[in-house]
Amino acid sequence: MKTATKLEAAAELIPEGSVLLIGGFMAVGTPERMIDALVARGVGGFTVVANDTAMPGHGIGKLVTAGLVSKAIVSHIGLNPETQAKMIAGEMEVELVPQGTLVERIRAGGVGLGGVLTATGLGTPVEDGKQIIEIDGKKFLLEKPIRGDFALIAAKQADYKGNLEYALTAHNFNPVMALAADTVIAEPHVIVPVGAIPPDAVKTPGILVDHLLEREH
Amino acid sequence: MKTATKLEAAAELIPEGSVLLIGGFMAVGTPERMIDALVARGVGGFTVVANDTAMPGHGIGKLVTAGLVSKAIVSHIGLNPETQAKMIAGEMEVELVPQGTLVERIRAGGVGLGGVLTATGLGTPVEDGKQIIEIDGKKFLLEKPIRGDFALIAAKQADYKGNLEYALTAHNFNPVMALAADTVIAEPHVIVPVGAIPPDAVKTPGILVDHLLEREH
Amino acid sequence: MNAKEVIARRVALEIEDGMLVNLGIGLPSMVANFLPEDVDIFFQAENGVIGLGARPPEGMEDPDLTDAGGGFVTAVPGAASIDSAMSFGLIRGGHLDMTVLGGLQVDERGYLANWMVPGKMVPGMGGAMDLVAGAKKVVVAMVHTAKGNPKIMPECTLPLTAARRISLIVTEMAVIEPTDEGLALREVGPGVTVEQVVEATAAKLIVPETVPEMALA
Amino acid sequence: MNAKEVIARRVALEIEDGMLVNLGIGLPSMVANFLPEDVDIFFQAENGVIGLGARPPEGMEDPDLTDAGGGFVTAVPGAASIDSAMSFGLIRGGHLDMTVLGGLQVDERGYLANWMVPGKMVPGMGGAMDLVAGAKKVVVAMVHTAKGNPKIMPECTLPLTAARRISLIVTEMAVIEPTDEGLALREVGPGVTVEQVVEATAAKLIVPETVPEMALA
Repeated sequence: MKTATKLEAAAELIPEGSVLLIGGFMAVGTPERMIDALVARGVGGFTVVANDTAMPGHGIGKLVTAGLVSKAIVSHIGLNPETQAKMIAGEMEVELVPQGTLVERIRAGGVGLGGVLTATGLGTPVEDGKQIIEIDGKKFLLEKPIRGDFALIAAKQADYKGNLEYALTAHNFNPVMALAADTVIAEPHVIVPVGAIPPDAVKTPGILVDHLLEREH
Repeated sequence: MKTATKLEAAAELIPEGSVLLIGGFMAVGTPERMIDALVARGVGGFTVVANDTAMPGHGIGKLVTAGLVSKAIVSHIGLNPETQAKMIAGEMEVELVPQGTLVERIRAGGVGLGGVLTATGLGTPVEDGKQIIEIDGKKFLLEKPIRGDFALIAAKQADYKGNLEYALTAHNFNPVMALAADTVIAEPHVIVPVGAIPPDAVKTPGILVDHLLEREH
Repeated sequence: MNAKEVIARRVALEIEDGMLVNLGIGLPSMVANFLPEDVDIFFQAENGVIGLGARPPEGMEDPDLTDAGGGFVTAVPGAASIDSAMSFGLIRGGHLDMTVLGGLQVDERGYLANWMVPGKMVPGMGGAMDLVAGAKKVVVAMVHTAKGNPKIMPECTLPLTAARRISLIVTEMAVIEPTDEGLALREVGPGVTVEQVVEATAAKLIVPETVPEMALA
Repeated sequence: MNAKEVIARRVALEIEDGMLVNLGIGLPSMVANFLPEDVDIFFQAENGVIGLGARPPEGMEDPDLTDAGGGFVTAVPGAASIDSAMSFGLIRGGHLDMTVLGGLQVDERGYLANWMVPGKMVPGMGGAMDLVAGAKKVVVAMVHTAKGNPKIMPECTLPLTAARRISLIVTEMAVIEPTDEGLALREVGPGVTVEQVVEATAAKLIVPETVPEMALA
């Protein structure tokens, strides 16, 4: 059984310089209340691992605007001119990773695999500095696992055990990130009693979730 | 929209010597009607990739008894003395693979990864003849992807588009195997109209399913 | 009819019954407007839905259901929600029949560059590298020239998206197929002459004796 | 109290509040009968459920809900269904707090052999190699000797399950902890002397001045 964590208390858990895995795709399926609490607290120096940095004023874009992100490991920054400007100004480091490779690297970190072998990125700047492994005559890039100190997860619904359900395109990186961090903080829209989510509907087992944010007021 | 395939017609699709991925764990979540149809037809020489060979009279055990399995790539044969006897008599080849490695090798085959890097099996007979890759000072076995000519999938429920749901411990290898074969044949307990399975409940998208077995009579 | 509509209508003819298709944001997404009535296809958005539908009615928008560009969409009956690992598993694993992407440059090898202009614009590759590396058929939909400068080059000067030959280039001036021998001119745009295409193309084109005018959906 | 009950009762004391625990089939599964009332734990069965419960009432058995041995079970409120990829992702990824397995041999390095006797019995490793390689705490629960022959050896003569040191050996005669220095005798069984343990053990034991008798749940 989990106790609901207050927003401010959840933000306090996260030290300066932490590596944060943050769910969401262009701010869809992103834990917005958690991000607002981090912006309100003002501690930063974070390495953010996410699909993208969203848009200014939305999701991870708010962390970028507040200057709390030192490094972003993402697949796309095209809709956030602030990220691009900070990157060019040298205020923020950006590591671009192909989206499919990014999610597999996080999964590898979460499920205890040593790396990812993918053909994506071969013959492009993505292969620079990486090991290429030949398997039965085909070449693959060896991409390394990614783990976070914290995963910040947005969910449609949680039960008191922390079991999570996701909605439509708000799944995206959330279920995979919930596997790959030392501490997992989940922000559900709704919290329901144990038994209200049937076993077959659970996408993230509650044993992976360390903190459940209290209900929205 | 898919048309329901008759049992005999489905069995006829499968040529002698095919590589079959068959869902199930000790005959739970195994496509029993499909297996019965293969036994009735009597064409064999199959390489079966599955968690186990179940027990005589159940699931894959029926294929073994009928002498239709030339090779089994499985994690466990402990509950099927016939498999053990045939293996010792040289009538059937058995390749034992750790269960977690087996499911990841099938997943790699299904999602286009070049292999699996796992610490499981290091320092045991499982590592014999395999490449060991060192990543940041840690050693991992390179295990190769597995694909099938056919995947035989058991599901709780399908809609007319082939979207699949699974029940409780009858998930096991089914969702992963549905990704990793040239032709996927699904055997649902129940078939419901399009829209009766909500998008968030679908575990195997219908676009992966080539043939849907007709309802049980 | 403007250039983009010509391109979208021509690309629409490439879509066959039963396909799973990914349309990039921008111009490629226009293709969905010109499909034949009788095809039973699914659109995939890489952010997580199979069965992407049109824009929802006013007031029915769901913040948890968008396309990869963040725009509100619907899901068709029989749709399936997928997370990013499944989404790119389908893409990289060869389950996606066709992807339509925009392009900055394509060259005589059939290689595409579409994710950055060094020192100028670095949106990131998003899912493009996985799509080009993994989709069964890769169609590049783009206007033929950029401010009068050719985009179809002897060799891409911009960083590649993948070192894999794409399937087809569709512009308002031409349909061009990369082959073992080079770029083959297959069709010209409405009212466009072969000479005009050759003039607007920096790459060498293989021009057959007769080049038909493109049909449009 | 027979040997197996002593072992199960002693192992039960290793289980702490909040743990996710995997019990092997046979003797290890008996541990579930001796848990303290007030612990909030989940049992995982590697075939696909978190929150394994007791045997169902007569007539309530569900063929789609079994343990890894194929026996009918229930699922507790708050249970989650998982497929084999997720199941072993949790195991290999370090999310499983404790596993209890049977053993054929354990040696002075703390290495376990439990999956085959060459030329005699080849059940296969099933999930054991992943469990021993991945679980945070690995407890081997076994009777101290096999037909009078020691099972705790200087070096395993049977094929290893993993080249990773297990956490604890619990037999009816002793609790033994593998350490950097070797096998440390921590407790003796009810009415068993240190001399008897040393006699029944082929491996060298590190014996402290006082060895307490084991407590039992």
